[in-house]
Parts: sequence; structure tokens; C-alpha cells
Amino acid sequence: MREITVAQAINEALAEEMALNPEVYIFGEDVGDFGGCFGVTAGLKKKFPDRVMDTPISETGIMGLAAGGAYMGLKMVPEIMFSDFVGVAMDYLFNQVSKSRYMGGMQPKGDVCGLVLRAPNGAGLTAAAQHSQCTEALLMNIPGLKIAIPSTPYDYKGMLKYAIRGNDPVVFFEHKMLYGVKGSVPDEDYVVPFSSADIKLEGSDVTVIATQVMVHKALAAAKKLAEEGISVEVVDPRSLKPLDTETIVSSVKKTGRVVLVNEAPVFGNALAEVGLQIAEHALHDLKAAPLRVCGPNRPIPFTPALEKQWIVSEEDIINGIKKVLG
Amino acid sequence: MREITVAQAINEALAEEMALNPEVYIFGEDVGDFGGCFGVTAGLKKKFPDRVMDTPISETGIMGLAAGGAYMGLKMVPEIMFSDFVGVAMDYLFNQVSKSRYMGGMQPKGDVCGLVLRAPNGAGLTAAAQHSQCTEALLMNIPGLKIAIPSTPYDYKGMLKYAIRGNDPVVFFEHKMLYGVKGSVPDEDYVVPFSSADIKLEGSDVTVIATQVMVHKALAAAKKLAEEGISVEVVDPRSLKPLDTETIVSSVKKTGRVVLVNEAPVFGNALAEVGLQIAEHALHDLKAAPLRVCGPNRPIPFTPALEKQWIVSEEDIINGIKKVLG
Amino acid sequence: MKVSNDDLIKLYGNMWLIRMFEQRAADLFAKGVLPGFIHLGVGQEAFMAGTHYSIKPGDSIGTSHREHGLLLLLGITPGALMAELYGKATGSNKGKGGSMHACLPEKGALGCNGILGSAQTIINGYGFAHKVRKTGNIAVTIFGDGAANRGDVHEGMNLASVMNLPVVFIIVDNGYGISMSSKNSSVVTDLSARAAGYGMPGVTADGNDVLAVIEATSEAFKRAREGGGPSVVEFKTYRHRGHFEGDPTPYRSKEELEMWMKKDPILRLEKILLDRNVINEKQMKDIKAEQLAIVDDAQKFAEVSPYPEGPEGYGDVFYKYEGRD
Amino acid sequence: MKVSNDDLIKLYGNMWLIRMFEQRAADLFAKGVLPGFIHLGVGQEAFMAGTHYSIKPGDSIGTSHREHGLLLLLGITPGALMAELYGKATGSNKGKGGSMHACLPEKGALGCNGILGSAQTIINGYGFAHKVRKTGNIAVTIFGDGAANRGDVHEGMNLASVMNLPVVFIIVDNGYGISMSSKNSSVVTDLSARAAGYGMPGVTADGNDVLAVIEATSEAFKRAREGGGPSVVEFKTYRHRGHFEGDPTPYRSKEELEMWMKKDPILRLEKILLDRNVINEKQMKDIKAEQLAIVDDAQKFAEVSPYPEGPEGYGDVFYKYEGRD
Ligand SMILES: Cc1ncc(C[n+]2csc(CCOP(=O)(O)OP(=O)(O)O)c2C)c(N)n1
Ligand SMILES: Cc1ncc(C[n+]2csc(CCOP(=O)(O)OP(=O)(O)O)c2C)c(N)n1
Ligand SMILES: [Mg+2]
Ligand SMILES: [Mg+2]
Repeated sequence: MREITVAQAINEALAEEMALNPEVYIFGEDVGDFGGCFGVTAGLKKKFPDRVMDTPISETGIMGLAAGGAYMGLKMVPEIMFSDFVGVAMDYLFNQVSKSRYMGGMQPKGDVCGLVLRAPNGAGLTAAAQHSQCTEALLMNIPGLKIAIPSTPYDYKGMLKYAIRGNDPVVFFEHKMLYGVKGSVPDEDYVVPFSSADIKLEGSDVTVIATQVMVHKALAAAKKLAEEGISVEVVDPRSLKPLDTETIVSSVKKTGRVVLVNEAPVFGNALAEVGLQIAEHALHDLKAAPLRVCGPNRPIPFTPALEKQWIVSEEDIINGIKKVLG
Repeated sequence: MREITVAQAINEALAEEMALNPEVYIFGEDVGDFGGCFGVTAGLKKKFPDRVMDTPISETGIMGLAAGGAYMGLKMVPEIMFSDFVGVAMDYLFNQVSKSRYMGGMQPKGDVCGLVLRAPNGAGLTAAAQHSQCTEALLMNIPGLKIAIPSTPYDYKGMLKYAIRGNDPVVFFEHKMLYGVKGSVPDEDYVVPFSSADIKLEGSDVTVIATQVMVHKALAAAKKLAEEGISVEVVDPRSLKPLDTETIVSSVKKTGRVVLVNEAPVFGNALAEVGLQIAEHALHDLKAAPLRVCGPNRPIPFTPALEKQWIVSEEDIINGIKKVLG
Repeated sequence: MKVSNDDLIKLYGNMWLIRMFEQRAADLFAKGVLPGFIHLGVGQEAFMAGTHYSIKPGDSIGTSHREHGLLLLLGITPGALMAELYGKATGSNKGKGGSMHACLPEKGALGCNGILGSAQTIINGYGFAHKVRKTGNIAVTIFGDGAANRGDVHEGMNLASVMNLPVVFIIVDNGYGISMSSKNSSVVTDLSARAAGYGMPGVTADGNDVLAVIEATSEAFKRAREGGGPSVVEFKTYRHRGHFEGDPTPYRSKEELEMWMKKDPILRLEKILLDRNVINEKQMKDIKAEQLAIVDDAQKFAEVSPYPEGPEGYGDVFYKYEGRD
Repeated sequence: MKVSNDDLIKLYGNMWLIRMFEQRAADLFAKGVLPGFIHLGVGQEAFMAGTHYSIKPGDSIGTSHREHGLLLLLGITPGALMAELYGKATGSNKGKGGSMHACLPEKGALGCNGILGSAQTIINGYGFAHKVRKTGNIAVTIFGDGAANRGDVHEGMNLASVMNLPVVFIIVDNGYGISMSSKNSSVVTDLSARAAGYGMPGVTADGNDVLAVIEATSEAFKRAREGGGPSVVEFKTYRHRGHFEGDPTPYRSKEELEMWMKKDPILRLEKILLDRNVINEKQMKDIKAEQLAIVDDAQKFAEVSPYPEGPEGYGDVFYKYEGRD
């Protein structure tokens, strides 16, 4: 095991899968020699000069290239620079790659669609309302699509490798504020399958379901609360589609209380699905109403003064946990 | 009161608001002399030749025209031919009209954004996976946007008039299978405000929350169940954003049971938000787990043989209600 | 481009196959037998047959909603296509796609995209695959005068040009996008003029003259095959029927339609066949009858085929069904 | 287009104002005082000052992320703009927008759109409003060589042309979109060539020569004002600094930068001023000092201004807050 950052984990996953499979292609704006706007693809163009490609600023062009290549059986790994741009590329996720196999009536013959769209999520860089969002909620109601939303270097690397080896369209959400975060990663080859929610911390009093940066904040909150004798279980769904309902529900059945933590605005948040599934499957185990600790229902402000208040903090999570504990 | 169809109700609302306000503009593909793909704008071009405009096939062009005009204070009422095309126009809903006022820090001076996007929802015409969807779920997590989702001629007319008189961006979902459905509408001018969930049928045993076509199916189901002595309350949220949580929650508090009915695929469905809010606000009143009767998690098939199975039926709703009743 | 007499005869048969198939679909739709929306290519057979003539096995061809007829030439059997229009389990897509999404990727028949414009970026992925796999094949995308105004087309053309992909963009100006005259959706007369903005060749040809179509496509396809990059080929043609079946076409005049009926591509090929003494009227009749028989059989096949049953609807979403949604 | 001596002096001052403001922003960013991303227009002052010269009160001007400097000429006070960059409550947008979204719609300063391409459709709405209200004003949108490849630009240009809107599309080719050379993002040298595809005029001019800018914009703006419809004006220029502050610019050579430094638009205007004996070196220094003082004041204003407080963040979402989300 080595300690590497999330950015390195992603970079390694890409490099390793490209080495294993000569038909993996990486492309997007400035992902080549520039190494990507956040440095994540640094060095890949040197290693694989013909398979790492800069594109013009054309998100639908990028997605179309990805879709067509994937239909032909290539493994296409496009990047959009900010996950906020999912609005521009939406049709391809919503109506194209997620539906083509079904509309064609063609499972599984030949018509694979191995496509992994990398999309950096998140606030914290005072980049204002159009460059700071977590956009997973927009994709939750799209059958045929898979959504990865990892939080640690181990999960980033393992899930990205799993996604690239798969034959289905995946949106792989990275979080900008996690790129520099370190964690242990094995030396040998491994993958992390989807639909494998991970209990990041075991506890008995309350379950916190959290994603990406919020997993780390929840763990910090749990540590503080442990000093007060409160035992928090932190569950990271890792993928939202497919969702590992079993692990999530059994944690809540055990603790009887749940706090849902996600950075995006609370109304219509992706974790609404998770929360409702808990109510559907564990109603009678719930000792308190489920509680969401999510972003406010307004665009993300530029100024650091307001952005800091906008983003869910460790303290917000602590307050939420105390609230469900009554 | 007169009996008119939903299509007529929409047409009247448009004509009346255009007559009242000389700065209301209607535009989109084939909305002019052709009267719209579903005939909804028939005759308007004759009445207001300069204010009803056919555009080329350019959904982002349409949305941009709408946004810029609205920022200048015009009332822009664009149409996209199928709500499925929301994927193409998404950026404008997600990053533009819903955020501009906030990013500009400009409330309320001058900078209005009166924009009502009309978007026909729904399956039932064997139009296959890309022309049959209900797409409200994709827009639930967008602060700054309003979502109307009416079911009766009365509501269509009143809410559309309310929306056009407002100064905020609205997505107004129509349902293709409702265009021909009749209902009573007053002769005089009236509006139906948003965030005014409507109890379409009072009952005491179970609350059914339903939208659009499903309201009608739920009412039919309730009628049948009444014969078996089961009293169903049918609540129509009418707008999803803002959501009238009070009316919904108090209904569930009264009945103790809830079935959520929406045509779109169940996973990540817009009603997940409603269901979770019920769990948040009325957990201890719930005598049974909330239950969703929604579409399956797969694209919509073309063939009538499979499409019929795909769409939630009256029978599915009856079965759902019986299930929550235990 | 010299077209042999045998090939002329084949083209003639192919055009009749499309015409007969489409007219049958119109009849069946009018009778309420065919469900959904259906867009027919009657009047546009020359550009379909001519384009088909220029493609080679292994090429990838994406059609629009109005060219399911072309799929017949590419390799979907008439029975499988008709069954798909019926929504039967024996359809090319098991009834899941219908007219708009019928396809057969093994034969390079990519089918249509219900979202106008999107196919014109996706085609680059096919072209890219041909390029990196050095197949020598090309990718062709066909779309209308209306669809040409979608932004994705712009991104697709520019990317194809910048990446020098073996892609050909075929624009079919049939006068209308639903009710909007192509004269009103763009102020330029020839949409092929847009190619210059991406530094690629663009030509406009008579889409009702199958030989002109072959000329234009064979040149563009050859360029793409030889590494010369993408180009735009525009065909001027006309749809004899409404936008969709049931369209009362209030937006166009009888005179306009009549004028175009005189330019009927099948009549024009017949004239060539007679002028060149390739075949006589009797032989023409026989060919027509042959095609009619094929369409009759297709209809029979579709009629007796079963509808798909419940569990079938569950498949084909993911590569392997993992037991979760 | 004759530009008076007084106007030349004003242009000179305006260019310095932008330059000084931008350089100050660079310094403050390097010191960690300014938050977020910031894109500076140093080297591109001529096209900004010249474009501003051609607009009239009431016109609507949408800038890109690199032209917040132009907002100063349009009417955002230097203090309000600097305060916005700081994220202060006294900023033009109360700190909610920052460099990328600073705007002042009352003055027609629409600000930038963080989503490249979207502004080029939205501008049509402004143009449309001017047209139907018969204001005699125009709508102008400014965007880069990179943004020009977004599909929305295509839809925007075509719609403007079809509707004959008083809109001008200004493309600023400054050599790069982040790391991608404009030579690689399109195979055509002049992006103005795309205008022909929409049947509208397109010209390319030297964006570092303020008089050439005035020539090109005044003609295009006049045409739009007079009902002649939209057009494309492209300027060739160069950004002296990186894409964003902190960009190490590995993608370009020292030689290239040096070559362009010699074409510095301020130096070029100085040469004109001297050649024409409009002002002397001493007067130039004074003008520069004046602008510097303005920037100093702006910085002071921003520094002492308060940050916005909590409840402020809640406003500005809907027209009226209805007590619900
Ligand atoms: C993005 C999008 N917008 C609108 C439609 C609805 N629509 C389907 S076909 C059509 C007209 C297409 O015209 P054209 O491209 O000229 O093809 P034609 O029907 O004439 O063959 C329209 C507007 C669509 N399918 N996709
Ligand atoms: C749709 C979209 N894609 C990508 C970006 C990220 N981005 C911001 S500026 C930029 C480069 C723009 O280049 P250009 O248009 O030439 O303007 P310049 O920066 O050179 O002034 C990119 C890729 C964005 N903001 N929006
Ligand atoms: Mg057409
Ligand atoms: Mg540039």
C-alpha cells in the first residue's frame, strides 16, 4: 500500500487501463500536454500520444465522439472540465448512450457502450454559480446510466478501473476539493465494483449517508462526536446508480436513525432517492425522522464570505446528527 | 363554466395573456400557422401575427432567445415540441435562467425573467424511448426554477396564466395524453397560483399523490375502491417547485398512508422528493411505508404491446393502494 | 462515375423496393394497423439508392427518420423492418424501436436518432473507430434541412474536420422541416455552403437524379476513404407525402407538389433506362412486380409474427443485467 | 471612420484604464487577495476600447470572461468592479458573481456567461427586444476563438440571420482557448468565414489596432442599427498573460509572446498619437498616472468595503421570495 492523492489515483487508473487495453481513448478540452485543467491527466499524453486527444470546446462533439466510438466497441473516456457542463451534454446522457441498446433491442450482441464520462464536481474554489455544482441529481432518473461518486483514492482508482472495463455508460463524478486528498492504495491491480456501498466507519447510534467531500466531513464529525460518546456509522454509497440499497438499509435498521449528507441543494437532491428508499424499506426501524444536511436551495455565491456558509460544514453535520438523536 | 379540453384551456390562456400584455411572445417549431405539432397553438398566429413565431429546429437558439428577451422584460413563452428535448436545452434551464438574477445580485430591479417553457410530457402514443418521457425529475434540483405539472383544464389554464404573469422562469409540463381531456373552466379571468396542491378527492384511508395523467387514473381507481369501502384521498401537487408541502403532509397525517404515483421511471423519480418530505415531516403518523407506483427503470418501448405494460395503469394504482392498506 | 447497365437495373429495383415498402406503410398506417409516428421517404428514393450504391461493406451509415427505406438496401430484411413497424417481436429491434430507431449495426445500418442533430456528432465516433482500426471504411450521416440548424451539427462538422475523420455529412433538403420551408429556416440557398466554415468541401446535387447522387457520393466517399477527410454533400429533393402520416400539409401548395411529382426520381430513372435501351417497359413492370411481392411477403411475415411478451421488455438496458436498476 | 484627436486621447486613457486595472488584479491575485479564477485581458485593450467607441447608450453588450475590463468603459465604476473581484458587498453584483459574472444591465453591460456559447444565443433575445421595441439599439456579443466552436453559436447565428436581428457577433481570436491553439481548434484561419454559412457578412480585422477595430465595429453596428441584420466581426489579438492567473503557459513559446509584445496595442496607439502630434510623451505619462490613480482608488474602495453577510445570500433567487423554495 502507498499513500497517493485522488488525482494520482485517477491518473494511475487511466494509465493502467490504457496499458491493458489498446482501445481505451481519453479526450476532452486541454487533457493532453496541458494535463487537464486540474492536472489529473498529466503525463498521459506522453505515455500514449495517439490515445490522449485534445478537442475543441465542443461538449456535444465530445459526447458524440464518445458515444459513436463506444457503440463501435472502443472504450471511450471523455472529460468535461466541470460537471456543471453536464447541462450542455445532457442529451447524450439522457437520450443517447443510456437508451441506444434498449431501442436497438440488442443485448448483448456486439453493441457495447463502454463509455466513462469524467466530470469534476463541487464548490470550494470560489468559482461562482456555474462552476461549482454537484450535478448527480440531474442524472438520477435516467435508466440505463450508471453513476459513480467516490470519495477516497482507493475508491477512485478501483471504481474508475471497474467502469472502464465495463460495457455500460457511466458518469464518473470526481470532486475538485478531493483531488489533493491522500489515502492508501494497493500496489497490485484491483477494482471496486459499483453498487457496493462502503461502511467507512462502524457505529451504532446513527447512520450518516454521505458522498464525496461530505464523507470526509462526516468522518471528522463522527470523530468529534465519539468524544461525546456518540457512535456514528458513516456509509458511502460510492455509486448512486446502481444503488446498494441493502447495505444502506441494514445500517439504518441497526442504528434506527439516519442523516443524509450531500453538497448539492437539498430540494430534489440525489439523496432524496436514498432517503425515500430507507422510508420504504425500514420505516418501522426508524426512531426519528430522516434528516437531510445538504446545500441551500439557491445558486452558489462567488464571494468566499457567502460560499463558506453555502457549503455544508462539519458543524452542520454535527448539528444534524444531534438533532436526529433528539 | 364551460367544458373545454386541456388543449383549448392552454390555447385560451395564451390568447388571453397575449391580449392583456402586448409583450407576450410565443415561439417554437411549427407553432405558427401549423398550430403546433399537437394543435395547441392553433389560431394564435392569425390573432397575433407578429407575436407568434416559427423558429428553425434550434432548441438552444429558442431557449437563448427566450432568456435574453426575458432578461429585457419581455414575457417569453417558448415551446419545445417534446419534453424529451429538455436534454438539448438543459443548460439554459440549469445554468442560465435559473441563476442569472442571483449571479447578478439583482433583485428586484428591472431584471425580470418572465419565461414560461411549455413542454409536452408523456407516453401513450407509441412514440418510443426518445419521444415519450416525463422529464420533470431532471429539473428538481435546480434552485431558481419553477415547475408546473397540471392535470385538469381548469389547472392548465389558471396556472399558465399565473406563470405568464410572473417574473420567474417556469417549466410548464403539459401531458400529451391529456390534450383531449375535458373539464370545467370558468368564463371569467382567473389564475391558479403555484404551490397550491389541490385535493382532487377527499378521503380518509389513504393519500394518493399523483400528477398529470396519473391524477385521472388515481381518481378512477378511487372510484372503484370506494365500492369496496376504501376511502382514497387524491392530492395533486400541481407545482413541484415550489412544492406545497403543507397540504401534502397534512393529508398524509390524516390518512396515515401514502402512495406516490408518477409516470416516469421510479428510481430518482420527482416524487422521491415528495416522499422523503413526508417521511421527514410525518414519520410518526405513517401507519405503513410509503409506496411508489411509478414507471419501470428502463426506457420506454415502442411497441404498443410493451408500452401498455410500461405505463402505470389504474390497476397498478389499485394494487398499490391495497398494498399500503396491508 | 460510370454506372453499368446491370447496376442501373439494380438501382431501379432498389428504388421501387423503397417506394413500395413506403406506400404499403402509408396504407397500413391509414388503416390503423401501424402504431406511432411514421415518416415516409416517397419521392426521395434516388438519393437513398444512389448513396447506397456508393457505400462498401463495413461502412457505417446513419439515416434520419425518413430513410428507414434505405435500411432495406443496407440489409434489414423487409420482413424484419415491417415487423418492427408493427411492433412485433420479430422486428429488427424486437419491436422496441419502431420506424424511428430500426437498425442493424452489424451491417453498418445505424438507424435514426430521434433527437435531431445528435447523430451528426455521434457519427464522428464511428469515423474515429474506422480510422484508428484502419478498416478503410467510412461513416456517413444523413440528415435534413431542418436538422442542419441544430448546434450539434456544427460541433460535429468542426470536430470531424479538425480530426480529419473519414466522415461524410449528407444533407437532404426536401424543402421542409415539418411545416417550415427550408427557405425560412436558413437564408442561404445551399446548406452545403456551411462546409467552407470548417474548411471542408461541400457540394449540392440534384437528389432526384440517381446518377448525380452517385457522382456526388462516390467522390465524397472516396475522399474520406483515402484519408482526405470529411465533406458535405447536399441533395435537393422533395417529400411527396406529409411530414408524418396524417399531416394535412397546409403549408404547401398543390402546384408545388405537382411540380415535384414531375421530377419523380423513379420516372427519371425510367427515362434513362429507356433512352439507353437498358430495359423495356415490360421488364420494368416485372421488376416492379418483384418488389411488390417482396413487400407483400414482408407484410405477411409481420402480420403473423407475435408481439413481444412481458419479460422481454426488461432486457437490453445494461450489458448484463446485474439484478439491480 | 474618422476619429477625432480628442477621441484618440480618450481611447488611449480607456486602454490604460483597462491595462492598469488588469495588472492590479494580477498583482492582487498573485498575493492571494483575490479569490477564484480570474482571466485577464492584458494585450487585448484595443479591441475593447474600439468596440466601446462604436456602441451607443442603450445598446446591450455581452462580454466574455476576459473582458471585465470593458465593463469599466460601459459604466461599472472601477470601485464596484474591484469590489466584485474581492467578493465584497459593494461589488457590482454584491459579491455574488465575481469576475466572471460582473454586470450592470441598466448600462447594457450584460457581463459574461460562464458557459461558453450560451451567450451567443441569449444575445438574440436582447436583439429581439430592441427590434420589437424599436429602440434603435443593437445587441453585441463577444466571444473567443475557443467558444466559437460551441454548437449554440451556430444556432444563435442562424437564428439571428433568419430573424434579421440587430445583433453583432464579435469573435476574439487571441490565439488560444486555454492550451489549444486556435490553429488546432479549427482548420479555417479566419473564423469570420463561418458567417457566409448564415448568409451574413463576416470580416476579420487587426484587433490590436484600435482604429481598425473602430472601422470594423462601426460598420457592422451601423448595419445592425439600420435594419441590415446581423454580422460577424473577428479580431486577431493575443493575450499577454496566461489563460487564468497562475497558468504557466507551457503551450506557447517565448518567441511567440515576444513577437506579440511588439504589437502591443497601447504602444501602437502611442505611435499614432505621436505621429499625428496629438499629444506628447509627457501628456501620455499624465494620462497613465490618472488611470493609475483611479485604479488605486478602486482598490482602496474594495479593501475597506465589507463582505456580504449571511441573510444577503438568500435574496436574488426569485423575483419575490415566496417563503418557499
Ligand atoms: C432536437 C429535435 N427537435 C425537434 C424534433 C422534432 N422533429 C422531428 S422531425 C422534424 C423535422 C425535421 O426536418 P428535416 O430535418 O428537414 O427532415 P425531414 O423531416 O424533412 O426529412 C422535427 C422538428 C426532434 N426530433 N429533435
Ligand atoms: C461550455 C464550456 N466549456 C468549457 C468551459 C471552460 N473554459 C472556460 S474559458 C475556456 C477557454 C476559452 O477560450 P476562448 O473562447 O478562445 O477565450 P479566451 O479564454 O481565449 O479569451 C474554457 C475551455 C466553459 N466555461 N464552458
Ligand atoms: Mg426536410
Ligand atoms: Mg481564445
